[in-house]
Amino acid sequence: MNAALGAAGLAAFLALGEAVPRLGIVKEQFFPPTSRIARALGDEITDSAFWTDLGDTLTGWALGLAIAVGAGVVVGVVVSVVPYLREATASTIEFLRPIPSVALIPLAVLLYGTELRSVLLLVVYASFWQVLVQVMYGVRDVDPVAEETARSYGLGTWARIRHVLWPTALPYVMTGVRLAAAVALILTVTAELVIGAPGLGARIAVAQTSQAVPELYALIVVTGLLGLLINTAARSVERYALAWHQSVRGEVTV
Amino acid sequence: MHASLVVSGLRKVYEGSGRRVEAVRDLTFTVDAGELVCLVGPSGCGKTTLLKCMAGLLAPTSGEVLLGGRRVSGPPPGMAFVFQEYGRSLFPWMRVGENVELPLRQKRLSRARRGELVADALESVGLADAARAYPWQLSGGMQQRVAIARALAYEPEVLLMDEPFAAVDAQTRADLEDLVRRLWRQRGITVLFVTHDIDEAVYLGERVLVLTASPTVVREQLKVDLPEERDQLRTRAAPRFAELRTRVYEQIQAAKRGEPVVEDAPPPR
Amino acid sequence: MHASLVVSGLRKVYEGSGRRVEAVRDLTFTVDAGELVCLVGPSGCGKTTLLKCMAGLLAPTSGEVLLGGRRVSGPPPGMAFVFQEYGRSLFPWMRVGENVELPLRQKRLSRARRGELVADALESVGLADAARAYPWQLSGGMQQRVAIARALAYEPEVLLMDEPFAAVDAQTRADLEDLVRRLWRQRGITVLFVTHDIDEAVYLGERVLVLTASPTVVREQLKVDLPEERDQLRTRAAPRFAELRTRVYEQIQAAKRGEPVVEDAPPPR
Amino acid sequence: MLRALFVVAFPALLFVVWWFASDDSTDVYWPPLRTILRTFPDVWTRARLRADLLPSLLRLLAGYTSAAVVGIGLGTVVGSYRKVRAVCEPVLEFLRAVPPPVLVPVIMLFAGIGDTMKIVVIASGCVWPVLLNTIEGVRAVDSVMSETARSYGITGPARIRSVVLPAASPQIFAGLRQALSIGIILMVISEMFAASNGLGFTIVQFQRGFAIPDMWTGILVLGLLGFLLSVLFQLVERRVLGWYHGLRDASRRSP
Amino acid sequence: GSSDGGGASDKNSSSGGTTEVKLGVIPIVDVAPVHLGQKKGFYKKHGLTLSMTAAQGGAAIVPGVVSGQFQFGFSNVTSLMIAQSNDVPVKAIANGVASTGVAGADFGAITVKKGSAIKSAKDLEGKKVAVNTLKNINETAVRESVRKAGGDPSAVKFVELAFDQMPAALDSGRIDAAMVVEPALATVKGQGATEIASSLVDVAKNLTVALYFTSNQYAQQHPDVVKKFQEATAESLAYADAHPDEVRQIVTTYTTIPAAVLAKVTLPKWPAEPNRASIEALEKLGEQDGLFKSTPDLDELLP
Ligand SMILES: Nc1ncnc2c1ncn2[C@@H]1O[C@H](COP(=O)(O)OP(=O)(O)OP(=O)(O)O)[C@@H](O)[C@H]1O
Ligand SMILES: Nc1ncnc2c1ncn2[C@@H]1O[C@H](COP(=O)(O)OP(=O)(O)OP(=O)(O)O)[C@@H](O)[C@H]1O
Ligand SMILES: O=[N+]([O-])[O-]
Ligand SMILES: [Mg+2]
Ligand SMILES: [Mg+2]
Repeated sequence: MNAALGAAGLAAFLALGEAVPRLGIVKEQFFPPTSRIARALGDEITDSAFWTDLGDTLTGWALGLAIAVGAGVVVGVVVSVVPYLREATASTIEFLRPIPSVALIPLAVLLYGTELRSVLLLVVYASFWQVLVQVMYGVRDVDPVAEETARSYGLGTWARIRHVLWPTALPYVMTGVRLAAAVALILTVTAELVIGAPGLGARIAVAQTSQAVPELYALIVVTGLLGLLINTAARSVERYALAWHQSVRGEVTV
Repeated sequence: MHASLVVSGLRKVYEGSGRRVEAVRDLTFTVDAGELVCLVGPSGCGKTTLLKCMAGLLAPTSGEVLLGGRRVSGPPPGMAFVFQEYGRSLFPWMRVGENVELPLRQKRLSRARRGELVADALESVGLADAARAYPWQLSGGMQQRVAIARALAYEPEVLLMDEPFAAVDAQTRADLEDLVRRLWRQRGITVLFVTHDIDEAVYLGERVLVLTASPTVVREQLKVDLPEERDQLRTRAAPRFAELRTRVYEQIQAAKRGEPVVEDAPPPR
Repeated sequence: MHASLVVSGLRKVYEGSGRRVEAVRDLTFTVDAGELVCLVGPSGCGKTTLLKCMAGLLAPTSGEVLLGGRRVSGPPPGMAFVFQEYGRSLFPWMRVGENVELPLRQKRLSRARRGELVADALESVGLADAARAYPWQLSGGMQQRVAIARALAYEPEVLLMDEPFAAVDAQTRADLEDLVRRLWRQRGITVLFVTHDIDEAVYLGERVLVLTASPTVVREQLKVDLPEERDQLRTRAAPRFAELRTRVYEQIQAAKRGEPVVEDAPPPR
Repeated sequence: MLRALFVVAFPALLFVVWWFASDDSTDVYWPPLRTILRTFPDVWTRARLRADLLPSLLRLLAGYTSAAVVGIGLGTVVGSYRKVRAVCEPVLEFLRAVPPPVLVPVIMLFAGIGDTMKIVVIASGCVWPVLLNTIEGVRAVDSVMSETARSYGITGPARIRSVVLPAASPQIFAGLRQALSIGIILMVISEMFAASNGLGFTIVQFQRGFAIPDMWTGILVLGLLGFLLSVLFQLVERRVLGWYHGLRDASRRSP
Repeated sequence: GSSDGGGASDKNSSSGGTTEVKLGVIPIVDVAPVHLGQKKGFYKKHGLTLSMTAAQGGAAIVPGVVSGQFQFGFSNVTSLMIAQSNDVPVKAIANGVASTGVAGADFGAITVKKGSAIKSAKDLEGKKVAVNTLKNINETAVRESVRKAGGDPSAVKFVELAFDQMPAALDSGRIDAAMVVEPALATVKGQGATEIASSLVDVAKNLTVALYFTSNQYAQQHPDVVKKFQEATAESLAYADAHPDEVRQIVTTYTTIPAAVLAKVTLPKWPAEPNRASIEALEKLGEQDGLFKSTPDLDELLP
C-alpha cells in the first residue's frame, strides 16, 4: 500500500523529469529527459567499473556513518549527562559545527592523501554533528515524571541512560541517523569528486569534465536511489525499534 | 532495620515562569518505623510536593527530611514511590512486565526471583494477563495498578503512595486497600499514603494527618483507634469509624475554610 | 434542540502490537435528551472506549452511535469531553486561561464574552487565581479542575465526563458534583458521567448504567428515583439512597465475578 | 560563577593546545596560530566585512528563512497525512541524497547564476533537518492532546497553530538548530560557484591562491559566525520554548 | 579508469625492480601523454610504475604533493607560481601541456553565443565573462586578449564557473562570453558559438600552460626518481605529440567524452620542454594583475 503510493510519487517525479526538457523549459542538451538518463544508466550498470566504484562509495559511506553515529551518540549522551560538560563544550561545538567539510579538504588530503581515510575524515566530520545535535535535543525531552520514577527506584546513572534516556532520545536519534546517512553519502561522493578517491564521486568528476551530460545525470540518479534505499532501511528499523512510540503506533490505530 | 521518617520545618517554594508559589510553608511530623500513616488535605495543598521532598526527588527550600536519622538528599534505597501521574510514570517503551521488572534488575535479583516477584505483583493487582501489553494499551485504572504492582514487587521498606487508587473502581479499590494493609502487616514496612477519600484514610491508616490549604501546615494528627484487623464491611460499619471519618471531614472542611488550627487533641470518644 | 444519544450494537476491538482486545462486545442503550446518566463498571471494562466512540473520536468495530438521530462519525459540535487523562489533555504550552479559552475561540465568540466565560468557569472550579499559571505548575487535582472548567466554559449541549473528579479532594468533589447538577438543570444539557464512586453515581445521576467486565455489555440500568433537588447531607443520608447504592454495589460485584446478567428490573422498594 | 568558568575553560584550553602545538610548525598548511591571528586583522578589515560578510549573511538569511518556512509547512502536511507521506517520502529522500556540489549545476539551469541560485542552494540543504524533524514531531503529537483538540472542534488551521505546531516545536527546533550550521556550510558551497563575493568565495580564493593563513582566518570567521548565530538562536528558542523548558526543568531543581 | 590510486602502496615500494609513484592528475585531455606513456611502457622502461589519481583540481593535488601523499602532480603554471610565491615548496620538473600557438585553432578560446553582438575581445568591456578560476591563468589570458584588442581589462566582469557548466550558461545568456577549453570548447562550438579570441595565444607564442611538479623535499631526496620521471615524461610527450590518433584513443580510457565531441576536439601541443619565455610573459602579466604575493623565482621553480 505505502510502497504503491511511494512508487506513484516517484513515477510522477520521473514524468516531470521527462516533461521539463521535452517542453523546452530547459534544453535537453543540459537537462536530459528521464528516458535518456535511463539509457545512460543502463550503460553504466553494465560497466563493471561502475560496480567497483559503487562498492567503494558504499564502503566509505557505511564506515563513515557508523563512526559518526557511534561517536555522536556517545558524545551526545556523555555531554548531556555529566554535569557542567554541556556548558563547557557548548561554545566549542557551536564553533566547530558550521565549518564546512569542503573547507577541510586540503587538510584531509594533507593528512591522508586520497585514501579511504581521507574520505572518512570528511564524512565523519560532517555527519557527526547531525547525530550529536539530535541526541542533545532528544536527551532534553525526557519526561520529568519518568525520570523521577527511575530515580526513586534507585536506578543508577547507567541504568537511567539505558532505560529512560535512551528510549526517549531514540526518535530523535533515528532522525539524526537519517540525516547523517544522507550527509554521509553526500560527503562521500563530494570527497571522491574533489579529491579523486575512487568511487561514484570520481566517476561524476570524470563525467563532468568530459561533458558527458546524460552519464552525469545517471550518476546523480544513482546517488539519489542510494539515498532512497538507505531511508527505506532506516524506516524499517524504526518501525521495529519505535513500535511503542506515538509516531509509529499512531499509524496503526485510526 | 525499618526506619522512621522525620519531617522538620519543611518549606518548599516553587519559582519560575513568572509564578511564585509557597506550596509548603512549615511542616513538621514523624512517621514511625513500620507505621501506616494516611495524609489528607485539600487539592493543591502540597501533598505531592511533600512526598517528593520526602523521597529525595525535590530539594526543599528549607527544613529537612530524616530517614532513620539520616538526612535525605536523594532517593534512598529501599523506598518505593507510586506517583499520582501514573500514566507518565510508566515507561511506554516497555511492556507491563518489563516496567515492573526494571527496578528489580537494579536490585540485582536473579532472573527467576524477578519473574516470580513480577508475576506475584501483577497477580495481586489483577493484571496477570496484561504482562505482555504496553502501558498505553491499558485503561487508566489498569495503568495505575501497574504502577502499584511495580512498587509492591520492589519489596520496599518505605512506601510512599500518592493517590494510588484514584482511577480504579470501588471493588478493586477495596481489594487493593486490603492488599496494602496485609503487606504492611506482613512485612512491617513504613507506609505514607495520600488519599482524597476520607473513608479510605480512616480505614487504612493507623494515623491520619490532615493538612491545611496552602500555605500548608499540619492541621491535625488523628490516631485511628480501630482494631488492627480490619474488614471492609464490619470496620466501615463500626460507629467508631463513623466518628473518625466525621472528625476528619470536619477538619478538612475547616482547613479549606482556612480556620485557625486548634490544639492537637484526639477526637472525643 | 438538545439531542438524545443512542448506542446500538456497539463493538470495539483493539488490535496491534501483538495484542487483540475485545474491549466492548455489544452495547445498546439510550441517553435521552437532557438526561444525566452515570456509568459505572469495573476497571478496564471499556468505559473510556465507549465514551470515545460516542464522541466520534474512535471508530467502532461495528454498531453505531446516533446523536439526535444522526450517526456520529466525527466529533459533533456542541459536545464537550472531559478526559480521564486530564494531565495529558491540557496543552502545556498554554496558560490555564488560554487552555480554557481555546475552544471558545474556535466557536468565534467575542473577546469579551470569552473572557467572561473563562473567568466564570475557573471561578466555579475554584481556580480563579491560577489563570496565568501553566498546567504543569499545578497539582493533579488542579489540572483536573482546569479540564472541567474548559468543558463548562464551552457551554456544550452534550457533556461526556470520564472520571472527572478522580483527583480532587472530598470537599471539592462535593462542590463539583453540585455544580454539575446545577448546570445540568439550568441548561438542560445531556450528561454522561463515568465514575468509580458508587455514591457519586447515585447522587448525581437520574439513571445509573452498570457495565459488566470485559467483554462488555450493559448489566443493569437503574433508575435513580431520588428527588430532583439533591443535597450532599440530606440526600446521602436518605434510606432510599442507601438502598440504591447497595444495589449498584451488588451489581458491580456480580459484574466483576462475571455472573450472568439478570433481567432489567428496578430495585425493590 | 563556577558555571561561567566552565564555559570559558574548555575553549581556552583548546586555544592553548592549538597555540603551542602549532607554534613551531613550518608546514605551510599548518601555520602557527600566532601567524593566523596576526594575519586576521589584515584580512578581515571593515571593508572586507562589508564586501564579503554582508552579502553572505543576507543570502544565508534568505535561504534559511525560506527553508524554515518550506520545511515547517511541508513537514506539517506530510507529517499529518499518512498518504501524503507515503507519496512524497521517496521523492524527498531521493532529492535529499544528491550532493550539493553536483546539485548546484542543476539548480543553475533553473535559477541562474546570481543570488537566487545561492539562496536556493542554501535553502535546498537547510530544508532537510527542518522537514524531517517537523514530520517526526507532528507524527508524535500526543494522542490525548489531539483527541482533546478534535473533541472541541479545533480543526484546520487552528489545530495546526494551537496544537500541532506547539506540540512538535521541541523537535522542530532541533531541526532549525541543525539547519543553521548546514546553512553556513551551504553558503560556502554555493559561493564556490559563479560568485564574485562572499565569505565562501573569499575562503575558496584563499585556498586556491595558497594563502593558507588567510584561509585559516576564514575558517575562524566561519566558526565565530556559527557561534554567534547559535547564541542568537538560543535566545529565540528560550523565548518560544519557554513553556517546554519550564516543564522539563520543573522537577530538575532537585539535588 | 585512472582512479586506481587507492592501493595501500608505500611511497617508493618497489615491485619487480620498478618504483611505484603516485601522480595526481585531472581527468582531461591534457594529461593524455602520461597515460599513453604508461601504456607504451615508457615509464616502466625507466623503472617507474605510475599510479594515477584523478582529482578535481589544485586544491586537492598541491597539498597531496606537498605532504608526500603524491610524488608528482599536474598543475597549471600560474597556480605553481602563486604557490611558490606563498612559500608552498613546489618544484616543476617536466613539461605538461602547451597551447597550439595558432590563433583560431587552439584548445582554449573566448567564445560568445551564436549571433552575439560581441565581435572582438574589446567588446567584452562591461560584459560578464566566465573563467574557470578567478585570479588564475585563464583570467590573465582573457585580460591580455582584451588589452591586445585595445580594451580595458578592468572593465570586464569576471565570474567563476567550471568549464563543464559554461555551455549551458552561455546558451541561456547568463554570461556574455566564456573562456572555454576542450572538450567544453567543442561542445560550445557545436552549439554554434563563435570564438572571438585565442587568449592563450595572446599571452605568448606557444604558451606553456601546465607542468608536472613535485615537492622541493622530494626533489632533493629522490633526484633519481625525479630524473627517471623527467626522462620518461619527455619521451611520452614527444610520442603523444606525434601520434594524435593514439591520443584520442587513450583519452577514451580515462574520460567519458562522447565520441562525437572527441572527434572535434582540438588537441593541445606537448613539447618535451617548457617554454621559458612564455612562462616569463605569463609571470609578467600575473604580476601586473596582482596575482602573486611576491615575485615568483622562476629559476627556482622551473626544471
Ligand atoms: N512544578 C511546579 N511549579 C510551580 N508550582 C508548582 C509545581 N508543582 C506544584 N506546584 C504548586 O504547588 C502547590 C502544591 O502542589 P502539589 O502538587 O504538591 O499539591 P497536592 O497536594 O498534591 O494537590 P492534589 O491533591 O491536587 O494532587 C500547588 O499550588 C501547585 O500549583
Ligand atoms: N489503545 C489501546 N490499544 C489496545 N488496547 C486498548 C487500548 N485502549 C484500551 N485498550 C483495552 O481496552 C480495554 C478497555 O479499556 P478502557 O480504557 O475503555 O477501560 P475503562 O473502562 O475506561 O477502564 P478504567 O476504569 O480503568 O479507566 C482494556 O482492556 C484495555 O486494555
Ligand atoms: O560539511 N559539508 O561540506 O557539507
Ligand atoms: Mg498531588
Ligand atoms: Mg477509563
